Amino acid sequence: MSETVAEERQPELDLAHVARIYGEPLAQMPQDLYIPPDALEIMLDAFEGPLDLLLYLIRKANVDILDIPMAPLTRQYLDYIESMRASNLELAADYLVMAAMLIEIKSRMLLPRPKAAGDDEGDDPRAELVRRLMEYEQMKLAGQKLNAMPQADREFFWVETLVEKSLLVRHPEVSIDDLKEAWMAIIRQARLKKHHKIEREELSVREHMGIILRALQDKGGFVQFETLFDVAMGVPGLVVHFLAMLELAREKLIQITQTEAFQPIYVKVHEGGTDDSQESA
Amino acid sequence: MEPTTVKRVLEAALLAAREPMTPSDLKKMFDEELSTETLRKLLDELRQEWQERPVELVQLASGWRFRTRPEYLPYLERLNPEKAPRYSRAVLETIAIIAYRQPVTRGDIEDIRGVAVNANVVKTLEERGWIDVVGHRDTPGRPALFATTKQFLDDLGLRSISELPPLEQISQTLELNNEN
Amino acid sequence: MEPTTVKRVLEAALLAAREPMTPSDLKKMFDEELSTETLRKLLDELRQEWQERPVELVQLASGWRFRTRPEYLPYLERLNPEKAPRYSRAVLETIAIIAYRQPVTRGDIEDIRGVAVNANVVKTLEERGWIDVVGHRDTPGRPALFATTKQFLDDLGLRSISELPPLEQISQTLELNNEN
Repeated sequence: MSETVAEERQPELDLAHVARIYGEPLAQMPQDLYIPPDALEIMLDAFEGPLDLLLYLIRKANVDILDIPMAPLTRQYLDYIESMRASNLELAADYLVMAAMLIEIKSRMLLPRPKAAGDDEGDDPRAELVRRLMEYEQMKLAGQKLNAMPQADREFFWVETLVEKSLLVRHPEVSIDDLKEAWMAIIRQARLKKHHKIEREELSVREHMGIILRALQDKGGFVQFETLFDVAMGVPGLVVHFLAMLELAREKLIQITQTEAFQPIYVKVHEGGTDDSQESA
Repeated sequence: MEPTTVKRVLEAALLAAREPMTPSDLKKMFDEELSTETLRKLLDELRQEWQERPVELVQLASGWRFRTRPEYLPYLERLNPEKAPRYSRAVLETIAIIAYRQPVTRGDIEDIRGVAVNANVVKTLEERGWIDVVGHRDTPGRPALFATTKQFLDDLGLRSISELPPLEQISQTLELNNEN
Repeated sequence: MEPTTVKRVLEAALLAAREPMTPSDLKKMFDEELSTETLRKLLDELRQEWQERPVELVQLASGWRFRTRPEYLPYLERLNPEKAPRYSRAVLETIAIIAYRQPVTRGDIEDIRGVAVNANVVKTLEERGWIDVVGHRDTPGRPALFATTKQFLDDLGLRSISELPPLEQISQTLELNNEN
């Protein structure tokens, strides 16, 4: 309740401020209706429209909103309008519409009211005005409440840390089909150029050739024959591994040596190969 | 993946987010299916972990997002003093009417406020992304129906319209004079 | 003001910043003069505190900012997936040759493809960790012998090179295509 009162006072504070600027006793304005024209313009700005002005007059007079004394309210309102018009202030048509409505209500209240359906306030010519005033006031207060809530970029700010997308290394995807496709392209190309025969290869022998060379390098380029075999490879694996070793020897990539029969067999990178082993380590 | 790792990934994504993130956005980051309950639990844990920090994880109309706590405003506003948008009474009353009475036409707003609605007021709210046209009323002229957006709720830190402050019960008289 | 409070304010500002913040930006938030040394010390402390988090405080050319750690980027990527880049035909053919004919020298690759091998192609594949030098052929110039790595098998989801489609099958497919 106290909050409502404080908010309700706002136009009045504006008037007090005006009073200080122009040196006129504006604080009591709603009762004494003399308003200097300059102040009037500022005052008009302080109201959001005729409903706001009416509400101010009613609240200021401290009367029951459900039992508005229409005669004094209408007089006060018209006095305002009149002084505004007298000062040639540009007055929104809405103010005049409201004036007409007030006069209409006042005149209807002077007529005897038919008391048909009991004592309903539906018969009261003021009912519609009261409904509008109350709804407007409710929305006006709601607007003030919304304004008091913490708002993004005003009372709080969204957190947004930097995402440096360039730090993400994005590798192209390659599928087995891509490799197959690439091979087919190579073969097509080769056929166009010359009759290039690409013979059948045992893939795993080639793979094991790489494994042996890599193992040799890791071990300094010179190892005992047995250390290159791992029984975990299983019999087929060991056979392929052995074939790979023979192929490597045939291609002069490794040397297999044995000083004499039944002595350890050594495998080493082909002459001169050791000094480069660090390159890929 | 360890729940702690999942939580760190969620944290990274939420801290970097350019807008609130929905549960389904968040789930998208993981190979393994993340149940809604697990997600909810991890987000709650995250919120707990951030309790003592100057930013907080909040659930909004359009999802989850980190924001600075309002008590840090006095410092932060010195960085960009001109930034904070302050709205006129006309704008505030209009957004209140749209928020509490939606969907409404311009005519409805004018009826309640008793004055014509300035085109700039509607434009201001539309540009802020707080209201949009959700349809047209089937009356002559087919006037546009305005409603508030998720962004409006997000910007006020709300999850739904039902979390708006309750409307004031209008008292019949205000003891204004006694206060003076 | 407590140093801890100052630190929390700095943290809030840096987390919400849209741009890197300079020391003079950061100092602007406080009434009391904040010395450059104190600021530096507090920022270092903050960086320490964030060590275990998925976001790090970094000093960039234009100032300080919180940045998502690179290891979390793959997850964030899934929120807005970009199209994966493609390797050029040269790269694909080279890796295919190395895969099927390993170990091979650059000269072997050139013989098969009929064109010179660009150094960048080999570098791309080495940097990807897909090929390495397993030895040198004992011919003049002692050319390096390339073979595929375990990483290559892993990335293609193969257990061994023998799981690649056999060459004769490829040749047959080609024969069939030619007959048409």
